[in-house]
Amino acid sequence: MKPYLPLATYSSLLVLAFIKPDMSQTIATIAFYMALGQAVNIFVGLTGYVNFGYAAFLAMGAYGLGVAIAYMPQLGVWTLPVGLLLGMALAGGLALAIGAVALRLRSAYFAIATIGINEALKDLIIGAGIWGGSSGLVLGYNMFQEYGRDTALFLSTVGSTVLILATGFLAVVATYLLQSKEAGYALAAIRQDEDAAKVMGINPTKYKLLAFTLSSIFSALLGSAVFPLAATQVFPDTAFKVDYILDGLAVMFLGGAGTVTGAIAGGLLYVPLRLFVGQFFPNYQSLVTPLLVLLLVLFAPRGIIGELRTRLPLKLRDWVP
Amino acid sequence: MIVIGTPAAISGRYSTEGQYILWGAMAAVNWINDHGGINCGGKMVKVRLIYRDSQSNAQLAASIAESLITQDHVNFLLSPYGSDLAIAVSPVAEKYGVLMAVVGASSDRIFQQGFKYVIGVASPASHYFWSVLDMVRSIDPSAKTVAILYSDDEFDRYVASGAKTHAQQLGFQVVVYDPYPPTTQDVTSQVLDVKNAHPDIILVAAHYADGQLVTQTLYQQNVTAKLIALTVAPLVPDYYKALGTLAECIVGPSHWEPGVNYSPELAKQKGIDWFGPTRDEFINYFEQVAKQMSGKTVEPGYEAGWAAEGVLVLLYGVQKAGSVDPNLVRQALANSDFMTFFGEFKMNATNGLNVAHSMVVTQWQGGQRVVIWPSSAAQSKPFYPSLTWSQKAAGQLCKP
Amino acid sequence: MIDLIPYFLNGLIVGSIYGLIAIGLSFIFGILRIINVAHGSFVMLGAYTAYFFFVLWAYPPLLSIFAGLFFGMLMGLALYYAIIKPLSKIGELHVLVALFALGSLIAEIARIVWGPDVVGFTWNVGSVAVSGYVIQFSQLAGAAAALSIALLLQLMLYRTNFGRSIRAVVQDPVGAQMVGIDVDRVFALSTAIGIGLTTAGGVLLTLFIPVGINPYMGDPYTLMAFVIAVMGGLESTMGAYIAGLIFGEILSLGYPLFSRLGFAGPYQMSLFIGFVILILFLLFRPTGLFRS
Amino acid sequence: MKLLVVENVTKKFGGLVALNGVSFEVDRGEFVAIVGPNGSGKTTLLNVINGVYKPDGGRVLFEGRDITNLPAYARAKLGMSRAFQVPRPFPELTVLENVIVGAVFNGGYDLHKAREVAREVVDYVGLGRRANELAGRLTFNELRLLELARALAGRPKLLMLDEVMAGLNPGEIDNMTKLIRKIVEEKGISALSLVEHRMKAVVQLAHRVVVMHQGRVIAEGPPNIALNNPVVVEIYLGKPWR
Amino acid sequence: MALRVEELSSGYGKVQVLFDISLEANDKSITALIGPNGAGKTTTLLSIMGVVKPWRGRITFNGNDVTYMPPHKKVELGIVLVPEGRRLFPNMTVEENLIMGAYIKRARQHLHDSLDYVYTLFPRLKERRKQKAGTLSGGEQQMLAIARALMSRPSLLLVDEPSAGLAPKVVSELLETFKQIKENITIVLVEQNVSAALAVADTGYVLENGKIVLSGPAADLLESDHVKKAYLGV
Ligand SMILES: Nc1ncnc2c1ncn2[C@@H]1O[C@H](COP(=O)(O)OP(=O)(O)OP(=O)(O)O)[C@@H](O)[C@H]1O
Ligand SMILES: Nc1ncnc2c1ncn2[C@@H]1O[C@H](COP(=O)(O)OP(=O)(O)OP(=O)(O)O)[C@@H](O)[C@H]1O
Ligand SMILES: CC(C)C[C@H](N)C(=O)O
Ligand SMILES: [Mg+2]
Ligand SMILES: [Mg+2]
Repeated sequence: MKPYLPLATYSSLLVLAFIKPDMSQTIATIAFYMALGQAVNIFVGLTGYVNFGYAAFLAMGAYGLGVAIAYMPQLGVWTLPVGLLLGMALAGGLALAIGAVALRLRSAYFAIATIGINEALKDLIIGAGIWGGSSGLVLGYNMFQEYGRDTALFLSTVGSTVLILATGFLAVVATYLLQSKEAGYALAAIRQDEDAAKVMGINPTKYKLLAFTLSSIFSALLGSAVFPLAATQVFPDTAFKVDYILDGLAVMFLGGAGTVTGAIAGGLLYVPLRLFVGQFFPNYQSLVTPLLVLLLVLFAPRGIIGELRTRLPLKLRDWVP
Repeated sequence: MIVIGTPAAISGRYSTEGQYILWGAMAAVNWINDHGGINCGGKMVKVRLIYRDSQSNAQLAASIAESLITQDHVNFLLSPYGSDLAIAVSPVAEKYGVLMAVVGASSDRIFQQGFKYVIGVASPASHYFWSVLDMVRSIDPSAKTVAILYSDDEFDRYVASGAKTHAQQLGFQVVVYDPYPPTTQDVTSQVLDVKNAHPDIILVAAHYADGQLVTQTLYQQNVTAKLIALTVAPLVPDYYKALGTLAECIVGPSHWEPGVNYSPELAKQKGIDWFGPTRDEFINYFEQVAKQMSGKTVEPGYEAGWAAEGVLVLLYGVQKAGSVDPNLVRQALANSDFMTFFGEFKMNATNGLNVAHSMVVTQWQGGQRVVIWPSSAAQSKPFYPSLTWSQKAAGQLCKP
Repeated sequence: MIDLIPYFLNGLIVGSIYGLIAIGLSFIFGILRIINVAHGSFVMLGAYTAYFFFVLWAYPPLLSIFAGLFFGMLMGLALYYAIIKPLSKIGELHVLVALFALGSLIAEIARIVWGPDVVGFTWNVGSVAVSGYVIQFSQLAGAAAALSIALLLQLMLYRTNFGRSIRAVVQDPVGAQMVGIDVDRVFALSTAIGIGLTTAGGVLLTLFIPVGINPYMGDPYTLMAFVIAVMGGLESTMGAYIAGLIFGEILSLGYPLFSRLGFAGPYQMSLFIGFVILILFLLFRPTGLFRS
Repeated sequence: MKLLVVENVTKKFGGLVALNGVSFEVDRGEFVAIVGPNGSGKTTLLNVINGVYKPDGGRVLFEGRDITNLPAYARAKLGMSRAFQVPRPFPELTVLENVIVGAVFNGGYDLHKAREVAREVVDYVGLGRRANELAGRLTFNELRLLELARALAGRPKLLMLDEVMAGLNPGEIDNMTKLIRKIVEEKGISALSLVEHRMKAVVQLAHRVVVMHQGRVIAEGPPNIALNNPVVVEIYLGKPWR
Repeated sequence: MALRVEELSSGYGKVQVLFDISLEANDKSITALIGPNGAGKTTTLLSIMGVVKPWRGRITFNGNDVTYMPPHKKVELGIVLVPEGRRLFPNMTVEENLIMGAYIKRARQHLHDSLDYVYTLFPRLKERRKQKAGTLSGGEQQMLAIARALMSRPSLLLVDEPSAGLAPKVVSELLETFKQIKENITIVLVEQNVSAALAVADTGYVLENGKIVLSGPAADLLESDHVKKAYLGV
């Protein structure tokens, strides 16, 4: 596979965001859905498991940075890198912990387990009142104090857009590395026949865990970018909102599950589609995502890029990974 | 042309209240335009309101606000209904330096972030039950215990904690202080806690649906008290329709009632400016807008008045500053004291809150919601202590 | 010292409805091996059925339960033929994702058709006070109806020919075909029954939620049904019913407990315990409480 | 040192004793066939050896190392390969890719080397022409060959053939027999085989036969001798072998 | 003529497996269908049974057109298949499996007679009637599969590779049983064990690459060069 097309897309969006700052908001939105699709694809597309509790990892990223900003004011500007790392560590750690045990389950059980974990974490945060409990973290004041008003506002606008684009970019690189190494073969084998893969010397849990953890870490970055950084707030009800997985699946299936370019094509179509419906049929906007996912799964499970790839000659297929 | 944008919550959880908010704002804009617009530095300028549905969704509200600013280049923002939505939108206003009037939302936290471009036009959530407690204190010195139930959301948390502190200051003992999740469908456990404690007063910090649920459950479990008060729910006309005579005696604090009388004369008496429509003009304009938008005849409630107040405050600021520059407008507002049909406006320059606003207490009496406190504004006397549930179920009315 | 008896009684009454709601989920899983992640939306449709029958024709939920069952079964049939059957050939992932999307879609359509407002009604047929807890006769009847439905279902599975054919299909669908069982029909009818039970559960649920019927009310019930069904053993319908009672107690007794322990969100802490139980069961005892 | 030593292995299913103190050994380069009537415990034994089941008693030693508690994939890494009775290829990978998976994860080759090895093995079993075909499109017979190639690419020291003759007709059995003999002889691999009651193949392939009955080994030795043991004839074959 | 298959084509998805196959099975006879792996023998049986939908052609049973009839209807008509892999209900006991075999109405009335009949055919099953089917050995499972099929009182029995996985001694016993069964029931037998199959069969068909290449009385086929070379390894 050749990752140049997707990498070039993210890079040019970054350039565009700087040349045309008034479009940066739109670019951030599109990039968010692309990167979301990318992160979801790394796990769902490559392993065939669904993580309905996906939002928990966005939330870990959100809380990682949020907690740093809210509770470590002495770090000043350093709350940003520390918070990002903290978010990734929380998400990665959670993924490892859940994955090591739950990835042995059949996919239907796994799906329930992840929904349960998402809910359990949310309930724990609210119920035990940790990290702000149900009040969430409202960070505007702290950010002004720690970064200075102008820097805070800059990070919140441009900074978050850059972080989202970088996440998408890194996710492509990661998928590329994953696919072109042994892990790519292992994951393909596991997806098709897990028992046979086992006797061939593949440890399925290890590779599923790898994909799961990677996907989670990218989700954490997205969570950090969107909630504490851009919105300057983290609330349990929004950060743990189950619906994100539906958006991610919509983008992934629209473009093509298991492909890298798919999430990009998916994001480029999904956002305008939602905007269009929101503009002209506002009452019907919330129908778009579920309806789209349902129709895609029923009638075009391969998605745009998936279909395109089956039609391309082998040589070109490598360029549209 | 002055453009005000709002990510209105016209569908979803807050749709009922959100629509009143929108229509109230529209009524104010229509009145201004019918009266020639706003005098901005000597020029009469018309006003336009742009709204987009945020579906009662906080994140969507924030991103709509962002696009109202970057795409539609609005001059001002009006917050959507609901504190959770408003608090999500406030950083957007701040990031882009666009002045936002907060209406239909009053969580104290909105005003504690040190934001320069967010201003509040009514009392903060923590004050909601103050007047109710003050009232009880003054009519029944023997009342001792208070039970507080609250929906665990941005608004009601502050209502509850404000009520708790104030109650303790007044010498009440708070015997129950229980949260329930905002979207819950069963509050039996919480109500059983209240029943256990036999309080004199029950205060419920709620929105509409959950408020009705708590009322029903109090009735089902036969939990009586000398006074039962709820935020939001009893102020919605549907509350009485749904509960019938069970709603009798129920008390609700309100920002504004059509029965409250602020007038140009009163302003003159106080020696301050009067701005915008009179009460009757507003009711008129509102009913027209509501009819046009929904085909129904709707009487404006406090949300509608509040929203109109938001628009009027911004425009008063423009008129006074002679400019639409947000910094100048804010400064102008910080130095003003004026009155509208909604009441008086005087801004705390640090947190942007209106300090001149006061709330009234209403009670359902014989199928009518009447103002019972403060006595200066009262349409009727408080009915106290309340009838029991079985008396109400039998059709007795709380007519003093 | 607080008196826990009222909370306990409340847990039993509410728990029986939770049980009924979870039965539909385990029934479908036991037979088709599909986890109906759209479950809650059908609960919601059941609740609206009860609501409209009550406000339009004053039918109490105990009567509209038949309507709920009927509508649910029709929808179950449609669900089977439109989604489950075609997608099972492609794979489990696709069925799961499609159902998940469907759940959301049903809720959104309900919002467009019935509006976003919360509605409700009260069917008042008197009550009796038992040591500090007032039991509504309507709720007692609801709980009794739930128990009867659970028992009837069990009888159906083990005493009727259709029940036997279901069990055969579960063990080997091809083998079942070979003895003359119309497997497709068994799958379709089982989906219909499963969804029918779920909507019927939604109908009875309205006896417990005087206000609270709204398009998005289903989601928490999906989650609760997962916990309950897994605790009871995903394939055991009677297990689900009993686990429903237990779950009702966890929520009902958990509240006063956690609230007195000073937790910020006693209700969420009880739910948290529920989900911890879910995860523990999935990992260590996926067959549930009642099977070795 | 013996390659594989099975020591006194016992396996129970509830009340049923499927293996009852089974012991035997496999030398390097030796082809051992396990035969016996239905239900005598052959499949169970193979499953204990490759780690699908843990025995209730006894040990399994591979190259002198106790592997009784090792999981299946770890055994594969040590050099035990299993060819499935019902071939289970990865249908959406090509023949070559299927074999590469074997070479990487079982054989421990790096990805580059694995490609070469895979190519070689695919040619070796006679699937060269079909190397770039999706495995899902192969015929049953070809799948068996793929199964063998995949196992071979894993550089096995011990090849476990689980009824690889099942469902092949006499002509195909002959070809398969030749291929397996070639593998054992040329590559010096040991083989442990369940030959699915095909006595002709057993006789042609096996150096030694282990006969099981009711969870025990009841006879052991060169095919012609073991298969003519009167007890074996009585309980298993029905009539003497030749 | 109990069963007549005319120009049957069939396959999976887009892949055609059978190409215009025609064959017949006489009343109370054994018809053997032999051929190499992947030739389409199983597909032929599955298409006759209706588990795989025929693409073209005609299948008649006792004169009725049953081409597109679903499997459960065919069982009611008296056609039954003992599939590859046996397909028992593993968590039910031997006897419960047999009772399920008599699921259809017509058979349920004769449940007790049928049980007696299969227990005399396979005494081994009577010994194990309380055992779970999943724990039976391969040979016992095969017996149970055949017995369960007989419970539906078929007049046409389709059997797919009954000898697969059976010890040599059991195979010869089983084939003897078929001769017994044939007295009442028409049998179509798919077998790898060509010599044994042709030895008990009356008629035989050779299927290669989805086409019938040879057919005739079983004894003649046993003698034919093609069969000898390709299937008997002589
Ligand atoms: N998972 C299990 N649970 C219970 N009993 C089992 C299980 N697996 C095998 N058995 C029993 O153990 C005994 C040995 O079975 P095994 O499959 O090893 O026999 P086999 O020698 O391979 O027979 P065949 O030649 O028929 O395949 C049989 O009686 C079988 O019924
Ligand atoms: N479910 C299926 N999907 C796609 N192709 C199939 C399927 N089942 C069988 N085939 C293909 O159809 C062809 C004929 O298969 P079939 O099972 O009928 O052969 P057979 O003669 O019974 O062989 P065997 O002796 O191995 O049982 C083979 O090429 C096989 O790969
Ligand atoms: C009184 C209400 C209009 C307040 C509003 N519900 C809020 O969330 O702040
Ligand atoms: Mg075996
Ligand atoms: Mg076959």
